[in-house]
Amino acid sequence: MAQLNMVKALNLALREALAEDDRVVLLGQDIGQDEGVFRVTESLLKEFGPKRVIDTPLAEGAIVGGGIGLALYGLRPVCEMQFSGFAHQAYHQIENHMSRFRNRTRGRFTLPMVIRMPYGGGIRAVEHHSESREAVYAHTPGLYMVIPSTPRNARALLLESIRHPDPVIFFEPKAVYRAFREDLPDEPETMPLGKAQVVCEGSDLTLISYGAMMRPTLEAADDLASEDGSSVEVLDLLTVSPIDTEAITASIRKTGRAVVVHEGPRRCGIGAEVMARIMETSLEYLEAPVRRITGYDVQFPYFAREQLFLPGPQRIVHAAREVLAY
Amino acid sequence: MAQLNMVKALNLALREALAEDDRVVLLGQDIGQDEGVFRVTESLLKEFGPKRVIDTPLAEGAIVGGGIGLALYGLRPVCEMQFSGFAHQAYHQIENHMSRFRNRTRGRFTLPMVIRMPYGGGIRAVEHHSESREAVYAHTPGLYMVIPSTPRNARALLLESIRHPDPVIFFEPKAVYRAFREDLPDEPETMPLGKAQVVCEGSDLTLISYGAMMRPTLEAADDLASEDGSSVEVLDLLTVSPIDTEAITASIRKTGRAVVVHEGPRRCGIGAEVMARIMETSLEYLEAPVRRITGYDVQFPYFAREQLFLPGPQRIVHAAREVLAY
Amino acid sequence: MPRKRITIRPTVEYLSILNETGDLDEALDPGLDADRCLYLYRLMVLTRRLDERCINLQRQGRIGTYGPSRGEEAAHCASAIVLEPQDWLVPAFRQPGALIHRGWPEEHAMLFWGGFEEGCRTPDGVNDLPLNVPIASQVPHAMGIAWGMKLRHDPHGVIVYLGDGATSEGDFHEAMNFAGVYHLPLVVFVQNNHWAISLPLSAQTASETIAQKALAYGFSGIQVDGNDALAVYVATREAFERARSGGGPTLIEAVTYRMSVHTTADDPTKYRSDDEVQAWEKRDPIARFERYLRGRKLLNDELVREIEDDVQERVRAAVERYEGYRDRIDPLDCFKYMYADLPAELVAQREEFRQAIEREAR
Amino acid sequence: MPRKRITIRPTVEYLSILNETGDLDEALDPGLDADRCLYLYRLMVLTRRLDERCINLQRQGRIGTYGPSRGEEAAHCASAIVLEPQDWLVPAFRQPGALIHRGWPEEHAMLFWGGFEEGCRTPDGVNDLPLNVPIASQVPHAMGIAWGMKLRHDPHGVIVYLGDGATSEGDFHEAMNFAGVYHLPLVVFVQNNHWAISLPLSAQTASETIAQKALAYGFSGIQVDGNDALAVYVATREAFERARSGGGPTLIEAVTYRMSVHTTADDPTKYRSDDEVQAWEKRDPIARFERYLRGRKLLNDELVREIEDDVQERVRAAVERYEGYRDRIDPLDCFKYMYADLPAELVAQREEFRQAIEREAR
Ligand SMILES: Cc1ncc(C[n+]2csc(CCOP(=O)(O)OP(=O)(O)O)c2C)c(N)n1
Ligand SMILES: Cc1ncc(C[n+]2csc(CCOP(=O)(O)OP(=O)(O)O)c2C)c(N)n1
Ligand SMILES: [Mg+2]
Ligand SMILES: [Mg+2]
Repeated sequence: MAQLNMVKALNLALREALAEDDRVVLLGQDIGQDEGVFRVTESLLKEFGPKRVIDTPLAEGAIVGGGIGLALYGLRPVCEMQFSGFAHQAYHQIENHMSRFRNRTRGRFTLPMVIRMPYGGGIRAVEHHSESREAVYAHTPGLYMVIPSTPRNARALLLESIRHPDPVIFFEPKAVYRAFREDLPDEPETMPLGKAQVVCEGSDLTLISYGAMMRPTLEAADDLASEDGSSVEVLDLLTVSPIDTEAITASIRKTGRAVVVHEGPRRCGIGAEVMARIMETSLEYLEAPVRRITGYDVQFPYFAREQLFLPGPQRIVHAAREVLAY
Repeated sequence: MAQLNMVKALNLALREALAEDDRVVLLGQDIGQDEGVFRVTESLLKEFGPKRVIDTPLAEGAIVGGGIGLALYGLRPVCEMQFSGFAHQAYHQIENHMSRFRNRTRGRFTLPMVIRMPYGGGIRAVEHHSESREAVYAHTPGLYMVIPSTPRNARALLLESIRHPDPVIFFEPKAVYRAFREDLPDEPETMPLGKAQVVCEGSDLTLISYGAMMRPTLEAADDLASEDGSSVEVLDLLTVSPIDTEAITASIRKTGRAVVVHEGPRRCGIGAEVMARIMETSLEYLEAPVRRITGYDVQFPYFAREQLFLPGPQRIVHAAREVLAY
Repeated sequence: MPRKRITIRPTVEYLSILNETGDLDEALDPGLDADRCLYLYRLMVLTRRLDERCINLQRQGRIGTYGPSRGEEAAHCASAIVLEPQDWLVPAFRQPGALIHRGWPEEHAMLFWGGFEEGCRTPDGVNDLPLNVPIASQVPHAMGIAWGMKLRHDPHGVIVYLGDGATSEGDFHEAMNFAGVYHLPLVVFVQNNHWAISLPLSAQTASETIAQKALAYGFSGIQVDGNDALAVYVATREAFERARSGGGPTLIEAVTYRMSVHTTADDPTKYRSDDEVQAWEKRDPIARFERYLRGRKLLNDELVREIEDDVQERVRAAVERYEGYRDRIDPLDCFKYMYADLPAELVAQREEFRQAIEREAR
Repeated sequence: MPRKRITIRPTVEYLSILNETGDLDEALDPGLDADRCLYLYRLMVLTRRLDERCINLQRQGRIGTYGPSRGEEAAHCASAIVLEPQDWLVPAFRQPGALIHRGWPEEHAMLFWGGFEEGCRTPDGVNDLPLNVPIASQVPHAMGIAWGMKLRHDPHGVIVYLGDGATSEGDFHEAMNFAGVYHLPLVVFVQNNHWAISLPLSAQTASETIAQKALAYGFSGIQVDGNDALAVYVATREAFERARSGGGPTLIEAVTYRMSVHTTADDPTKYRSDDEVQAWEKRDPIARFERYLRGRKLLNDELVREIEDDVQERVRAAVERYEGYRDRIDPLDCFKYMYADLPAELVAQREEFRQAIEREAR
């Protein structure tokens, strides 16, 4: 057992993946000598050498497109985008190619590859460094879209993603990177992709979230329990494409009430999809309209204005109370 | 009054825009001498010359990024992406820049520009020529996402989009390009962005769609009326970002039942957003869960398999009957 | 602290071996043996006949829009025959002969342009990627494969084909730059056919040659007469020798001409003159190579007839195999190859689709 | 039908005028008058002092991560002073002096790095774009502005700044190519400071110079000593003369050095040696220009002191104005500038946000 923060946990998963499979290679800007701008790749160049941990020139399209070629050749690339806002430079490679090779070659070529990228607000970063666009990748057929929320599930999901036979977009909530530590088992541990986790059980209301928003969501659940005596169930989606409909349905049929929380924009976001699924599977079980607490459909503000912008526990509690009182 | 198909109607709107405002310039691949691969820009080079109708090299990023520069300089560029699947090469320019200039410069610079692109399936096209990714642009704050469905609204919405002070993504349903003609008034006509249209009124059920899917949707409405005697209201969203919540709410509160139809992927699609809004505004009015008939969350098949894949009237009728019988 | 002209180390060359009348520059003759020559000739003729047949199939509505390769046979066939099986080949969409040489069934192009994903199913054991539609986006894939070779000390190379228009895309640039930095065994082969749909090369780039674009990435470029099978062969062979021996990437610009329409949906009379097309007809790469082979007495009327007959039979058989295809597809196939394990929500969607199809078939 | 070397028409040059000790190559002296020289010197000193102050503010938590420009003052200041007000300037994010010269308030960089959109609000009447974070993505914008000038027969030019690392991005390539094709009045100014965060130039591209990348687009490139204010000035002036007179684009590579951290979040000791940094300290552009000015008797200790005092006062006043900012912002501003007319659904979201803020303030 080691107490690790998320950066160290991700580093551990990468080290484990590099050690267990010599086809695994890491590509990205400043991941080698500099050990990553967040130090996620700390000491990996030293341990595995420049053929496994590769500093690339400044071109996201070529990192992803080249990664596709490496995977076609038989390797298992793990590409880093320095920030999720710069993955847009590689969007055509992700959408038009990374998501499609298995299907269009009728299974002849597959792409066991991962694109890691830090996402989300709250760390006083400059423009383009705070966005959350998981819904775009969730809308793209052929990808897995994974977002851990704690050091332990980050390590387990990253290792699983690297072992996975199909391409995975792996968002790292940078607001959680160094926020807290968690006990991690010494042995490599994985968690299945596509499965949500009930983080705490309850019977009055379900809070559904993922990634960095799990912290305010859990805080809200605590407040609702301690201040209102409400029994709140909290669901961590962990993978937002595919979405674990079964887990959502099971919870909603028990509680009849829900609030979905994410920091990305609202329109066509993950919240909308979760609400649509609840509508499709469990309308009769609903005691109140499901609410969503999300980023607004505006540009993420520069950081002087970000703290108020980001959904916090109070906003979640308020919505939950309205739903409970409905 | 002239009877025009959608290609001619779009051509008319472009001609009107070029004629009324000399800041309007068209940019794109093969739009000049070749008059557009679908002939949407027919005769415009001849009429307005090579400083207004500009053939560009093969680089979508530079067409959009250069368009941004032209707009900053004071012109009103109308960029064409030859197919919506190739707008992905310009996604970083759209997401990171086109959507943001007004906000980040606190209103000092604005981008009155339009990106036109043919989208959607059904015309036996090769790979990457049949997708519908409107939800991605709808998820992006700062854009308008407009999709006409008939020659008349195509002309009116395109002219309005070009006059509009903010950036517009304008999807053209190529399956409708030459599918039918409609009477168009001789005088330039516009329609407001962001407003849905009740195409036919009814009281039992609302069908909600837009773009190329309006045709099967209207067919389904006819079948439901003639075969089942159902009174079906049909709503054409026309703009999918922002979405006309008021129109949706008004209709759903009347009918209590709805089916949403689109050809793009389901997960985090426009259907999910419409369902979420119905949940938020009108849950108590619902007599049945809203259903969605959409493209599945797989890659759009090559055209030998596309006809069965695309939502057709039968699939809509079937869902509507289930909703009505609920 | 002067003002001085900078000299650039890598070079840009021009190469031509067979002139328009089929005469040889003997000093540059690669000395291809008779079998190899006839194999190449046969491959080019097969490519031409298949191309003609596909245009026909499109006119009859038996395939969809089709992009012909007429006039570009020497460029893509004479380069592809340089490869060993362990080398990789990454096409754009105008290299049908190259793929056939590599082991693809003759009908692959019919399948692709006929709307079947099966046209993109690389045969087992063949190291090729399938046709690629988004312009230039295959170049990074090829770069990545070459990168894999480099990382694995695999002494082979990769060839990637693209058009003149494709050199304008960011993907071309980024992949070229990586290839230079990592010194990859990559041969970037531009079929400069002078047109990108309606855009002439002169409006595509202000650079005098495409070959010189290599200088931006620190490696060498060569411009070859792309209708000269021998020059194409020699330049590609040299580039592969360089690649396989650790000498890094090469950019080859094959100057050729799109003798036909861009695709069957295109009307080139809108943007180019008949004169230009006719001038290039005279430089037809197959006719030129035939003249040369006749000069070397490797070819005569009888052998030409025999080759034509053989080729026609292969085309006929390919069409027959293609026609048998439609019956073998299942609309649910669009779910079949999406993921190694189909996620639950897609299992549900597939079932929804299955039921819809069943209902709608009634 | 030969094999021959191709000669490329456009040229690549190298230019240096003031050497490291401040000595002048008289033949190349642009003959800047005293006022101009002292203005430029003062601008560079102001830029340096503001930079130092910003690092300080960051350490105190009064601004966020900050990207210094230390060592690159000659490159961006001596080029910017060439522009007329009607010319446009498009920065990356390491050109604070250029923006101040153009009329931006001294505190603009504090605002930007302090987390205020107001730092991107170009002053009225100034033809500059604000700082740009996604690498190279501003180059197409600058190209588009130059395109507008060309279409409107506007006899001015555009300068766009970018880093050495930025030349690897597709956006750089696509914009360069358009600039060549349309023969635009664009000056592409690369501040080659040898590093892109931790990546040295040698690992960024295999080309020997960045200047030679212009050859891929059919226009000329020039490499200048970027720590030599006079060479930068001359090269930029020539490029603008060309641009304004219809001569098309120019690529300028200014060879300089990032003397400080990449940003305050960066630790360069992880990837580069002190020796390298110290070697470049000796080539400090401000010290070199100062030596030259002293040599010309335009500067003495007293004047230097006076300039320092003036500059310090401007820095102090800028910080004061910046500090006053925080009180003037409203969290609802994030809705205010989104659209000319806020759509109904955003009006509703703004109201939702307003209520949340109110509740949460209680
Ligand atoms: C990214 C992208 N943009 C646009 C298109 C549409 N398109 C198909 S072929 C073509 C021209 C390609 O020209 P070139 O690269 O010279 O190849 P050629 O067709 O001459 O073989 C265009 C613009 C596309 N397929 N992909
Ligand atoms: C598209 C994109 N990718 C990555 C980054 C992260 N990043 C910020 S600065 C930088 C290095 C830039 O190097 P260079 O262009 O040489 O400019 P310099 O910092 O040296 O001025 C990187 C990788 C970014 N801002 N944008
Ligand atoms: Mg071409
Ligand atoms: Mg740099």
